[in-house]
Amino acid sequence: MSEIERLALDYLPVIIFLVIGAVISGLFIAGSALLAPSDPDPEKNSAYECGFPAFDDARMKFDVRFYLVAILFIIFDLEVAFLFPWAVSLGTIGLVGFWSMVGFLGVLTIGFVYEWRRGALEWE
Amino acid sequence: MDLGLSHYLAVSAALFTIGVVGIFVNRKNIIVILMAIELILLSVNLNLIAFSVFSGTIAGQIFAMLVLTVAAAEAAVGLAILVVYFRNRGDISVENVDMMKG
Amino acid sequence: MIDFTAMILTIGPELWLVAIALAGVLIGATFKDRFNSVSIKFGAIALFAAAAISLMNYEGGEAFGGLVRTNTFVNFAKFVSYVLAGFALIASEGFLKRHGTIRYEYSLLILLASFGMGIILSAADLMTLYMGVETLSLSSYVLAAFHRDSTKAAEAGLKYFVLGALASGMLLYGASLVYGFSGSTEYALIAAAEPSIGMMFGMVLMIVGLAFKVSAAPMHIWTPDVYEGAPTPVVAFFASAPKMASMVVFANVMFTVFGDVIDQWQIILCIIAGLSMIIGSLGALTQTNIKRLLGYSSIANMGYALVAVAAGKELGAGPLLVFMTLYVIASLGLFMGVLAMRRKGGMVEGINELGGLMRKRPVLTIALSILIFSMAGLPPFGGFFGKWEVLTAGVDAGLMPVVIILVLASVVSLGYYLRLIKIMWFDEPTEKFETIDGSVTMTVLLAALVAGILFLFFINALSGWAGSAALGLAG
Amino acid sequence: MVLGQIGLFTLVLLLSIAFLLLLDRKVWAGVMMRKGPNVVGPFGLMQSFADFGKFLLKEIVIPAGANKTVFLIAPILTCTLAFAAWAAIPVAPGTVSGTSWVISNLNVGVLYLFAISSLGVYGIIMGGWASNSKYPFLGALRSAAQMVSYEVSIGFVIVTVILLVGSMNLTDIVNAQEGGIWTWHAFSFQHFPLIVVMFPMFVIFFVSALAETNRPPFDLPEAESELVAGYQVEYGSTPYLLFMLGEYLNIVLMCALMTILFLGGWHGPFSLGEEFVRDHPFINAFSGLFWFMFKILILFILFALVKAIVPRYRYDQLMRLGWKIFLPTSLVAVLIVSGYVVYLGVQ
Amino acid sequence: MGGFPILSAMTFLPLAGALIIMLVRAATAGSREATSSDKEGRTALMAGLIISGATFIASLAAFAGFDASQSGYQLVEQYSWYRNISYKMGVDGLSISLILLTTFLIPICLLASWNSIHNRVTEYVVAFLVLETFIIGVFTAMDLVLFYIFFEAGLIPMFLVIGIWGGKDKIYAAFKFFLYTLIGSLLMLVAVVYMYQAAGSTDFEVLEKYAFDPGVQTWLWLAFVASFAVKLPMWPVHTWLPDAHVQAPTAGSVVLAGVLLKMGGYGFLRFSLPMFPDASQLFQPVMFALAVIAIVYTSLVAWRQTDMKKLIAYSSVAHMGFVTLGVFAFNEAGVQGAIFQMLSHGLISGALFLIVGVVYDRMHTREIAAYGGLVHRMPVYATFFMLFTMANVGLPGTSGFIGEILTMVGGFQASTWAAAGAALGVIFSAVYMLTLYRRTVFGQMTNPDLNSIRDMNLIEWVCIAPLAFLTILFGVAPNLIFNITEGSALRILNLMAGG
Repeated sequence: MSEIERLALDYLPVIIFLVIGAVISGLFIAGSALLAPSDPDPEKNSAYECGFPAFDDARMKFDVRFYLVAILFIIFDLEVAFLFPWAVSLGTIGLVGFWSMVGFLGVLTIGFVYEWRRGALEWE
Repeated sequence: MDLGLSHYLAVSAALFTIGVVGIFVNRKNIIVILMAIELILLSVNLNLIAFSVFSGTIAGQIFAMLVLTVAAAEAAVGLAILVVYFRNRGDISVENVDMMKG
Repeated sequence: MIDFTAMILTIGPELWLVAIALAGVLIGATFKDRFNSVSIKFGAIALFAAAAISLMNYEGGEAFGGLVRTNTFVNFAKFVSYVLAGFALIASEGFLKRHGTIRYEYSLLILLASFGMGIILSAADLMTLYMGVETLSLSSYVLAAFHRDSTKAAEAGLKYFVLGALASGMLLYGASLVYGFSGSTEYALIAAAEPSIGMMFGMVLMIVGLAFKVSAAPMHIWTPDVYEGAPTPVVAFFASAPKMASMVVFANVMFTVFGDVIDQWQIILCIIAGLSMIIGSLGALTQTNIKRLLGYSSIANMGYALVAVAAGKELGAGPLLVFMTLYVIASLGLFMGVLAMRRKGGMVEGINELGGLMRKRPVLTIALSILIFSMAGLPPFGGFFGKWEVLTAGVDAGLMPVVIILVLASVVSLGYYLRLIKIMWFDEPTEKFETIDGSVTMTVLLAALVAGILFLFFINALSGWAGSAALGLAG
Repeated sequence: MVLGQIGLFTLVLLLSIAFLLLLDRKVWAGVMMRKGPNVVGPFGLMQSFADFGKFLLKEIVIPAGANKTVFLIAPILTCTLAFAAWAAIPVAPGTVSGTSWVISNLNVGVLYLFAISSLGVYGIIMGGWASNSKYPFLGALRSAAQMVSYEVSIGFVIVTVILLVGSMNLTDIVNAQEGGIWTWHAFSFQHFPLIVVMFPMFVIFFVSALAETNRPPFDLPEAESELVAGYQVEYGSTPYLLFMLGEYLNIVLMCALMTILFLGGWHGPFSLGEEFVRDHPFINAFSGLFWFMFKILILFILFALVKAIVPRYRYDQLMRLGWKIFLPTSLVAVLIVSGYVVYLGVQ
Repeated sequence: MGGFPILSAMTFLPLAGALIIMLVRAATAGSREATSSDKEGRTALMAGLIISGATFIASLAAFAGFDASQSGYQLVEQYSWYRNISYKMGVDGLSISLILLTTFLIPICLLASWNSIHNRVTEYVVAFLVLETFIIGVFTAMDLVLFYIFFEAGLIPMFLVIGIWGGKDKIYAAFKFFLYTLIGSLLMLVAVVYMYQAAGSTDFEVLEKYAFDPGVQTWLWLAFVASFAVKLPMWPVHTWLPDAHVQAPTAGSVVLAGVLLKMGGYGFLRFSLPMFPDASQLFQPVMFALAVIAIVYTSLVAWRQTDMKKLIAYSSVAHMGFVTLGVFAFNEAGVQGAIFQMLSHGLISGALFLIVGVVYDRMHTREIAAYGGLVHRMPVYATFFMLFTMANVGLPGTSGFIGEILTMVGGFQASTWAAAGAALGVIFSAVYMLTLYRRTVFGQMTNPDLNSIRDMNLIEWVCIAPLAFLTILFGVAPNLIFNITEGSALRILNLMAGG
């Protein structure tokens, strides 16, 4: 058994767990679909809007700030992804590794400061 | 079944092809193009990691990390430009990206 | 122990640029709009300083354990690119001010793009190359769409982004294959590895990706659109500094990484070069928008440059530097000329708007004409020697078919260059021109003086510098 | 063998959730001086099962104009992911020294959990979008933005722990905290000055976990007065149940994670001694299981208390807290801890 | 070597003058409103005259330093410039005579523009001076690349002269002129590059001694001829010439016909023969055929013209056919005759264009039909016109006779048929020239506008009289020229024979 296959085997339980989770969830819905009555009518199926009929398409334009948050998240989440392996091996890579990451985080911080000052983090 | 390098490469090549085809064939939405680009980068990552594991060199994994980061930055920039575009044009269908021709 | 001094000197210009850019971010964050106008000079001075620093360790060296390695060949290109970027930046101030889009981010983005140029030039490893390419590209995408309220700029940015991302995807896929089949990402080790089919496949993909960056056919389609849509000073930048850097990097990769398998890629490059020349020169003929026209012209010119690359390291490296240097200077100057085309109510880009420029601005017109003729490769202007060098290299390497195409393309290209001349000199002026920024005029004059006239006399010096710079590749 | 383990684990998990749900309601009621559910079974113990039956018998209403497939997949996804995350959680020490009771002892366990919890956003976005209704859509967006905002801080906090341990394996992280309450990462007395950093990190993690699971005081996505029930507005019957189940699974998961990362996992507050552990592996294992569950319970009650006691944040306050306070703080913490690790050679 | 670099000085004197004029203009730009543009133009023309006159004197000085008894290059200046390419200048009999022709014609051109050019005069003068530098440079360059640079650069000012100050279809004509000549010379560029690679140098003296492989020679020869044939121009690539002439201003036509066309013949003699002897031999029949076609066909075409300038332009093509004939006869008579014919044609056709210009300035039409009976109102004009008509026909006693007869003698020695065809051309030329003269000068004054036409004024006198004088002088004493050119003609033939 090769290295990679053993590695893959570690994840077998995870897969099984995923499948079981999915099956259970599926069973719930299937159970309900079988057991519960099904009697749709237009009023029941209309989307909720405080009792009014819907004014327009629900998938409307939304605030660009959500997008900003998403972008910021992508950036920072990746920094974290970088930090994980670095944190694990910090003992091995020592000072050079430490200061490299300090530099990296420094750049990141500058970017962060910029965002802050430009108001990307303000919600209101 | 033996899982060899060629299997990974085949999957990666397929992903890459889908990505490239997705960019050119897609006639509807620019977001789909962005997704196709991500697909290409993913195929590259698969390649890099497969090579890295099978050749026992670490470079490929480091490369993959870099690609991940850049992919994120690229997505951010791409979406930002798309937002700017959408604000100006009001829609993002591919066939309307034709102000300049010739 | 690592020799830190040598290391820092090796990547000195880039360290300097990125430090300045980050400092600029902080200054900008602190002073906000008060920094906008100052930032242009700030950035330009930083770029000129970077150019100077690149000369300090002109011989080159190695840093980061082989990830970065410079030599005279790339340092030469670095120097030229930085200087041009500096000029492109200075001259954009007036334009941005008039359009109310002067923001310090602009110069910071130019700085970061220049930083990317420096990195790709210094790269000695596929990873470094990729990171540099992306730094350059991402900044460029944003710059292209810098005029947020302009539909055209947004579309230009979008197109540039989509195709650019596709190209870097291809470059990357190629790089991954090269890595996989050679077992390393380091240039030197790849060059030493046994060539295989997979590696060649990767190489072809890399060529395609790099061809995009230099806007060579068949990856040229973005060029006219981006040139037309993006703000003019941005295009002036695109058409000068990054062109130089990308082309030299293209050559560097081909020569250093795949130098031993030249017979595998020579034909590919010849085809790309031929296609670029044909598409570029024919495409430009029918254009009515001057920026678009110059876009096509740049495609054609990249074709010429690729002939030098195809000629191989020994024959082509020096001529490539000479040609590119002369070309990018002229190109920058010409786009400055576009900046000069200003009437009441803002910019105009139709070629006909240049009508009668001679009557109104004789000095500027003469300078522009010199640049146009120089770019067309017409003696006695400097550009002639660029073409001469490329032709010499091509003939020397026995690439006769592509040399013939080069000559024919030059003929066709005269059709549109002359059209510009005709409009400027012969046509009647339609409306009054407004005053032109001093920095723009200065850049045009300087470019004309340097590319057109100065290098006529000092072509030997330029050729000598380029030749000795090219020798740095061998090491 | 593996299948059996997984089956048992799932069953226990589901049962626990059933009772923890009840506990949640009881605590809330207790703070309000009510009795809470007390009709079904003794002290209302069977309440959750009755609810389950009720959900099962309700009609699945799919709103007109909704994207049917996505609408149904969303809850399944949420729930499945919440389940799957548990695969990497070690619940008790193994009978052999250095091992643990865990479904899959991944060497990148932390990364795995991080990835799975990131994926959780998809379920919510899908649910909100597929409903084709304004309230769910907005709720989903808010919820997603909130979750990702706090995910970043959580990431940085986790990094501080990894720095101290030098491993991403959860078992290793737990074992690094063996030796009594003062070695738990939340207190870190063995790295004496670090308590100044690590305890705040624990707090940040706890608060972020609240936000991450859309729990009060950060339940903005479903702020009743504004958005009714957030992304779940259009859901009923078992799909709603699945969302609910997923949410509680995630809450408990967060409690487990806090236990593992900061509170010593299965280790009791006092070291049992090496000899005892070697001689009585089973006792050790079961006491470990007890401690682990006990700590989760305590943390869960904390969650419930917060819900009952703390008033809801405004959305801008929420974002401000995440981006402007937690993020810089945790970033600085990473630097401090890493500097500590490097200069004192801890790893 | 050593001493004063008279050739460089002579070559760049006009350019320097042009720069000074531009600078002065730029400096006085502010006060331009005050002075009338007409006055400014006169000043510029005056300055141009002085500069070109000085250049003429400089060329005479160079001529004084020239030793006609030696056959090789003289007054050589050489500085290293770029790789193996050097800045090398020198003259032999062939080039010094063409230089003298150039420097002589340019002041006349500027003078002739005194009354006919009214707009953008400063630029006009500058363009002519720049053009002069490039033309002289072509004849003095002793390095192929340097030659090429001057050769091509000359296009730009000429292009502007036609395009800015030309007639109705000036732009079309300018483009046609530019592109035709450029396409030819780009092919030459490839050949130049190839020769540079093969011989390792672009020095004339090195290349003349370098023996190219016969197969290669063919290609190189073709590439060079592509350029020179257009320039000369030879049938069938002559079509740009009538357009250019018709549209160019008078002075432009004079320079074009008088000097620029000679570059083609010069190129044949300087490159094709000595450097590619085998290929030249090979293509001799073809060149003869083209020459005869040019002579006969374009003579016939000229006959049918209704536009005076066009007629003269076609006659130029015919006369250049004689040059081709003489050059490719490969004997002394032919080559000497060709050189002589070039010089003589420079004078005669230049004069003819000036003659046309005289009436054009008055009547603003070049239609032959619009004139008639000019002899009544303009006797002096009629006399000069007569003289040059005769010279163009090749009447003994004029320089035209010597050139034609010698080239035909040379051609006869090489090919009877070719010479016979050329002789036919002489007859045709008499037909069309005399027809032209009869229809414009004699006959009834049908056009009432002509009633008030005045005879030649002083400036026109000054322009045309020297040309008339030289035409007769060389017709009577051709040895004045032969003595100068003999050495280089023999040298070229010698080189061709492989010496």
